[in-house]
Amino acid sequence: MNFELSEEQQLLQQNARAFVKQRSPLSRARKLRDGALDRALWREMGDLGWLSLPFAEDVGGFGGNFVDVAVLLEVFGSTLVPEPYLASIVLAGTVLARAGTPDQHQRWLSAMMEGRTIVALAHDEPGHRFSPRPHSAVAVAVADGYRLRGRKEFVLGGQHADVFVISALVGGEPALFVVPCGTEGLTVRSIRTIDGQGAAMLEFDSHVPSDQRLTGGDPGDALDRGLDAAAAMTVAEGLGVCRSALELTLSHLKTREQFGVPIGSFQALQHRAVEMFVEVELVRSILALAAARADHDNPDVRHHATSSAKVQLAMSGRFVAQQAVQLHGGIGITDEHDIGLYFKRMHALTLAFGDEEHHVRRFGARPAFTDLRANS
Amino acid sequence: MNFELSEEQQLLQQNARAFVKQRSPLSRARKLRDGALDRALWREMGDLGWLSLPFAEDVGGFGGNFVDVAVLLEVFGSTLVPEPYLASIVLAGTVLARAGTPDQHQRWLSAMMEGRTIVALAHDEPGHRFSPRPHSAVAVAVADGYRLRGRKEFVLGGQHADVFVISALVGGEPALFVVPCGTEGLTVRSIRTIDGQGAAMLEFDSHVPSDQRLTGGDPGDALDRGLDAAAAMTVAEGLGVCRSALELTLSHLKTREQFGVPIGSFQALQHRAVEMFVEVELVRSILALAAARADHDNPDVRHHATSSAKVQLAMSGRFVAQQAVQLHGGIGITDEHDIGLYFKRMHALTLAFGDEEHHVRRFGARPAFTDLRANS
Amino acid sequence: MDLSFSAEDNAFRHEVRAWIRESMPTDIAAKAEIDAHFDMADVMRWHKILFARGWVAPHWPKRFGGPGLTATQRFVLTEELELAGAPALSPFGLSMVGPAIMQFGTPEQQERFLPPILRGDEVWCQGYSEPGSGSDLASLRTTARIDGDDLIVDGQKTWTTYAQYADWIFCLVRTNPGAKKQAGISFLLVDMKTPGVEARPMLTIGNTPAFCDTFFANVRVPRANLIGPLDGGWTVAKALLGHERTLIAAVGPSQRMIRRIKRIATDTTDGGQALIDDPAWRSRIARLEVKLQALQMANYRALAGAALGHAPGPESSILKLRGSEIYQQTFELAFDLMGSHALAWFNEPGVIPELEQWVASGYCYNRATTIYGGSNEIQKNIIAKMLLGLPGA
Amino acid sequence: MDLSFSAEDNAFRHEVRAWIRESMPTDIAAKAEIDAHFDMADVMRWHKILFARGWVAPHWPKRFGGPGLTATQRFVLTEELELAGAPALSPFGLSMVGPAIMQFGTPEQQERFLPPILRGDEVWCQGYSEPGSGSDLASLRTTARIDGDDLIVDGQKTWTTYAQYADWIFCLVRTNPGAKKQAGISFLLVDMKTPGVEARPMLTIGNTPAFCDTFFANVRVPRANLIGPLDGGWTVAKALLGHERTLIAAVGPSQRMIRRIKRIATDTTDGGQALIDDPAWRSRIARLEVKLQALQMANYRALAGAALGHAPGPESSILKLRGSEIYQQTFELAFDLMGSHALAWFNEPGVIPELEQWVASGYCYNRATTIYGGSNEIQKNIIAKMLLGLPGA
Repeated sequence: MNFELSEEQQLLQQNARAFVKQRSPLSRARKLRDGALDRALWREMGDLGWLSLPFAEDVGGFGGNFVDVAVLLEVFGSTLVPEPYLASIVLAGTVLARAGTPDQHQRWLSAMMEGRTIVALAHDEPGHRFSPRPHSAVAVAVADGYRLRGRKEFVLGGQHADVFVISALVGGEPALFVVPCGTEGLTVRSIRTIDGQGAAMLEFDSHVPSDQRLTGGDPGDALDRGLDAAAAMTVAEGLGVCRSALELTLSHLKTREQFGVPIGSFQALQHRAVEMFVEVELVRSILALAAARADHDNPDVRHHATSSAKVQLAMSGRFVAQQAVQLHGGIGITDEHDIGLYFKRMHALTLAFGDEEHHVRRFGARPAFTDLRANS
Repeated sequence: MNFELSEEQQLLQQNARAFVKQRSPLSRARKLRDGALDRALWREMGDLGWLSLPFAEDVGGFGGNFVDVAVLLEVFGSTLVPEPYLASIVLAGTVLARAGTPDQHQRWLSAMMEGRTIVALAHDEPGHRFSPRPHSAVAVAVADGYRLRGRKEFVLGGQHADVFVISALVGGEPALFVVPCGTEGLTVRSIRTIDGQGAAMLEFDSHVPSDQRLTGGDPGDALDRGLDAAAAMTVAEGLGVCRSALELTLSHLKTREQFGVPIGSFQALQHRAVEMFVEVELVRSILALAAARADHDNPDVRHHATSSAKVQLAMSGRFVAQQAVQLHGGIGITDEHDIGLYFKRMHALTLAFGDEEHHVRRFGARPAFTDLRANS
Repeated sequence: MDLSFSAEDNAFRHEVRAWIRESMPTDIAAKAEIDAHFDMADVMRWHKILFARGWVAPHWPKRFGGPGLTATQRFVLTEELELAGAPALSPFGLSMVGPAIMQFGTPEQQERFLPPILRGDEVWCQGYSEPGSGSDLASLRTTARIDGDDLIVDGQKTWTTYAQYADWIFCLVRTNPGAKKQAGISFLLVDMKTPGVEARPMLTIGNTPAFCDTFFANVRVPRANLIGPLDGGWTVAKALLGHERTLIAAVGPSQRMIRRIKRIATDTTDGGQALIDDPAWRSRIARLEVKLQALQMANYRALAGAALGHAPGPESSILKLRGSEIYQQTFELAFDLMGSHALAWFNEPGVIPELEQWVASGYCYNRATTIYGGSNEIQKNIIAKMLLGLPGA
Repeated sequence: MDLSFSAEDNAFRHEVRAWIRESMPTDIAAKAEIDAHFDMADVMRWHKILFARGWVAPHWPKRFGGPGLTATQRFVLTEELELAGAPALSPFGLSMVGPAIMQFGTPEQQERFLPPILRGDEVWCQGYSEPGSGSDLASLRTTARIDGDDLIVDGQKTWTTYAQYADWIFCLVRTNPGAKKQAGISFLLVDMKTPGVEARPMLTIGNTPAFCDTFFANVRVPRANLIGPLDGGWTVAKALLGHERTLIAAVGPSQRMIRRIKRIATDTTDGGQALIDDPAWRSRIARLEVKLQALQMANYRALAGAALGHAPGPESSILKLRGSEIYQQTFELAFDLMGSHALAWFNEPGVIPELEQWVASGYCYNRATTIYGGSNEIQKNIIAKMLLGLPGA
């Protein structure tokens, strides 16, 4: 058992830290709120190999794993890098990689990994909280392909996407279709989100050619794996967010004076800061499990790891975010201060790919949860 | 609207305080753990009119209400008076009064109010958490009466009881029977409880004469009202327990020195004590509602008041008890120190007549809970 | 003990309720329905409607234009306004500087300033906090030096809510830099139109306009605008802080939120089942409603005590602490019920139901409730010392 | 990063597990099954069984009789013992005074004291805390004055767990009343059979025998029983405190409790439905299991760091804090699941299922876990200063 980063991972971490310091410090996240994507920077990430990090070499990827991705995303979280890495690379990318044929990988995954194409997964539907499966979006076979009809909500990264992967039922079973932006009958509405990173709402009634249906793997499994990977990596980004929020808070406690002393000398505030620190360490600890198991083939093992990490992030991250604002006092409530940016991103991360309640239930619904032979 | 005690209630409070100080200080509760009842003291309470306090004058009662009883029980809680007032007078007494005929009142309620007879209600059955209704105890009509069969658990005050009121199904509907101790076929097993006040487990397969079936009121309603009254008055006793636990803790914080200063000068402990204080005040506040509505005729209004008070007691009381022990440090863990007696009684009170989970569910199950017209 | 209201008070309640229903403009009522943010124009419009009815300042003595209500009637009025979701009036004139001027001002000052506050013709804001002095108010550094019949004010105030709309600001200024902390402070009224005063509005993390930084550069203010004696401002300030605390138990707003929570939970389905019919969500709502019920009883206790003329007892000190926390918890629960919808920022019509539109914003900016009005940490310090008698550190 | 154990370590784990299954006496296994309280006879019997296998002191160096396990093997051994619910050995000899004697004792002292500790022939207890000095250990008042080749000890120690069974006690005593707090303290070994030593056992609020007040009246102890130099005991004490903290993450015991919770929730029905099938109860169990899972990963991080020879990092400091809290929460949840059954005191055969019998008692006495070993408040003070660099008050 070993929790140390490999030399390659340490290098990746150093590079990523240097990158965000120079190219995407927190001020950039503030400036780009509700704004357009910087495609040049995204392509640069592609050139660095980051966009192909979690994909196998046989699909043209870097051959890394989710521990590598976690290293990167923790750094991204620390300055709230606004690029849709989680939504596009981790979520849509995993689904594409798992469900696509080699031809389809060539056609869409390669361009995505080079940073030329932004892909987003549209799976969330009204009336089904964080369900990984399609419910009312339907595709019906027609001449040369499918008629795809439905609505998708809160498609993360969707406002930047060139290409959507859309889930829909075909004959009652989940299927996945690649639908480029601009397809006739597809309406993409950009919306603002609490964290300023935005999303899209989709409505579609479109013809989709047969070769745009992903047929290289089980679509239900691909969705489940994509969402697990995304949930696990949310925890990595969340760790970065928490750590920065804690650092800002500690710095405030040490410098802000009241009654002639730094407020960090007050024991009640010290103990609060310690509680925040402990929560951050717990997130860091459980992330190790989630990153290592994010692509485990046994769904019970994978769900155990990703759901427990996501629940812990929700509990710890919210506490850290709330206390960070509280300990900042009045200035923490102002939009001008940076702590609020972390506060809101933290909440977006706890929601994304399943909130606390969803993952508590999923954790408790695993067969292993009630298998009492396991434990002794 | 008025939260002041009447002159009579103030007098009752003063008398009760003087009584417990002289006759039943905390040391008595310690001495009587798992012990026998002091019947002379109980009769003295009868002579003072306390055992007839909540009963109407037409059944020979004092004609008081549950605000009066709350005054008394808060004082009893403050020194953990071990007499089974809650179980016998409030719970069994209310059921007897509500369900009995005038003859039956004469036969059993009068003796109870004089302190000559201890009555206990046996209603709790295995496999049904805090249900007010009988489930598997059954009475079947036989010559001259009924054959009553079943088991009852955790009959509070049951180890002291001369007479039991036992709930059972007759033709699928709840019915109540008065069964004296010593009845053939009735086994009473005394058990120890965490708070040292004890209880009894009952098994019975007995003949009960017809005139011992309570036929003066609706048995289901009587049980519901009895349990509501008991739940509400638990909050009164719990307030007394909380207050004493807080007082002991504050006194410890002010006198115990570490690092050359009283530990109560440490801000983290001060804030904890403040949280305890706030919780005590919230219990005091909600008790006013529960006491005023404990005998309300509208079950939704009664359940709203008693369940909310019981839930608040469970949340606040447990917090206060736990923190009281924690702030006492090592000595708080020893049986020799008094704080542990309050800790354990507090937990027994939160369990009695429905725990937090039970009352949260009951509160949420009221029709008014989801009636959105009510509120605006 | 008696938890019911008198027949008279119940009649008054119905009168208030009916009046609100009739008098609230439809656009304000529509915003109230979904607890949307009220802008300053809404607030002042409602102020004038209340003024016309005579109910704008229920706590003012009759001789200054108050309606002469009993303590219970005042409470009932406030409660009904809160339950109806009416715009909260600005407290700075009505509840803060107004009462201070009544207590410490000269007859001339009272005549000059009180009527426009009452009518809503002049909007006030508060210049207490400074970037370097939040909880430790007495460490403030804004100075006012005497220059003939005037004072020259220099410095910066923060948390000056409504300064961007305000006609006047009441400030604590240091008039005697040599004196000890509290001793050299004066209470000064400054016309916001005076040259050198600049209010820079800020947004909250909920994206609502809320408070300002207000800068004073060589601002000339007549000495006649001092309330109380020169260097005697701390007494005025202390009297005024007492008024603030009871404003923020927020029982009414929390009750509205519970209702909104239940409506959201009724309208939100998961696989066809409404969340309110899901035991876990229903339990969470029930638990919060219980906590609010206990707080409301504590609030009633404080009211009943006040109606009997008692000084506020220990029960009132818990109102700010738990009231602010519970109000935050209502937003947190609503936020959680919304699921993905909570990601949506407000003012995006049609994305999420109207009823949910202001929840995420409110969740964010209401983090302030445990900070303003004396942070909850400061409240605990006060309770520890004043009520529990715990020794100083 | 690699979360798996090596093949060797897994093989060792299976060896340990099989050995425990074979070697644990049936009566001890029956108690373990329901996590009943082990009495001292059970503990010492198990000690001797472990000693016979060579595993009683996995952390002792080989030259003192340790088994020469790797850090990971030591961890695996501990984890398996905890998961099997084996009696926890007394730490006072094996983990506290033993290592102190190895580090600070003379060869003669090592030869005299270490073998009986290892064999379980001599039971130790700890004389640190006094009625007046808990967290503030250095304020202790028990004195030892020099009298020829002896020291004469007078005073009172509290929290002397196992003193009623102990053959020896290691004490901090004040040998130089004139010196400053920490400076005049010595570390002294006292034979419990010496005239003038009296241990008065106390019960916990869980009714378990746990610790004693131990009195010293004119107790004559040879100077040769000093560990380290006269007046140099504080150094020994500090080194020893470090060992204590890592003992109480309690991951294994908490895991056993989670399993017990699930068994109780499976066996307990309400109207025919098992509580584990009720969404609210299942959620509560799941949430607690998640928290424990995170703690276990933190524990593994600490282990992995130790295996690489790193000094304990910040991750180890959270183990005591959250470990103690989570352990308490497991008892609280079990207590709540039991409903009315939680009212029953233990040792009432047949009243409630065996599996539930020790829950209420454990819930009560485990309130101690957030107090002993340096209260959680003290831990937070330490973290605030040492790890977060927050300024002193």
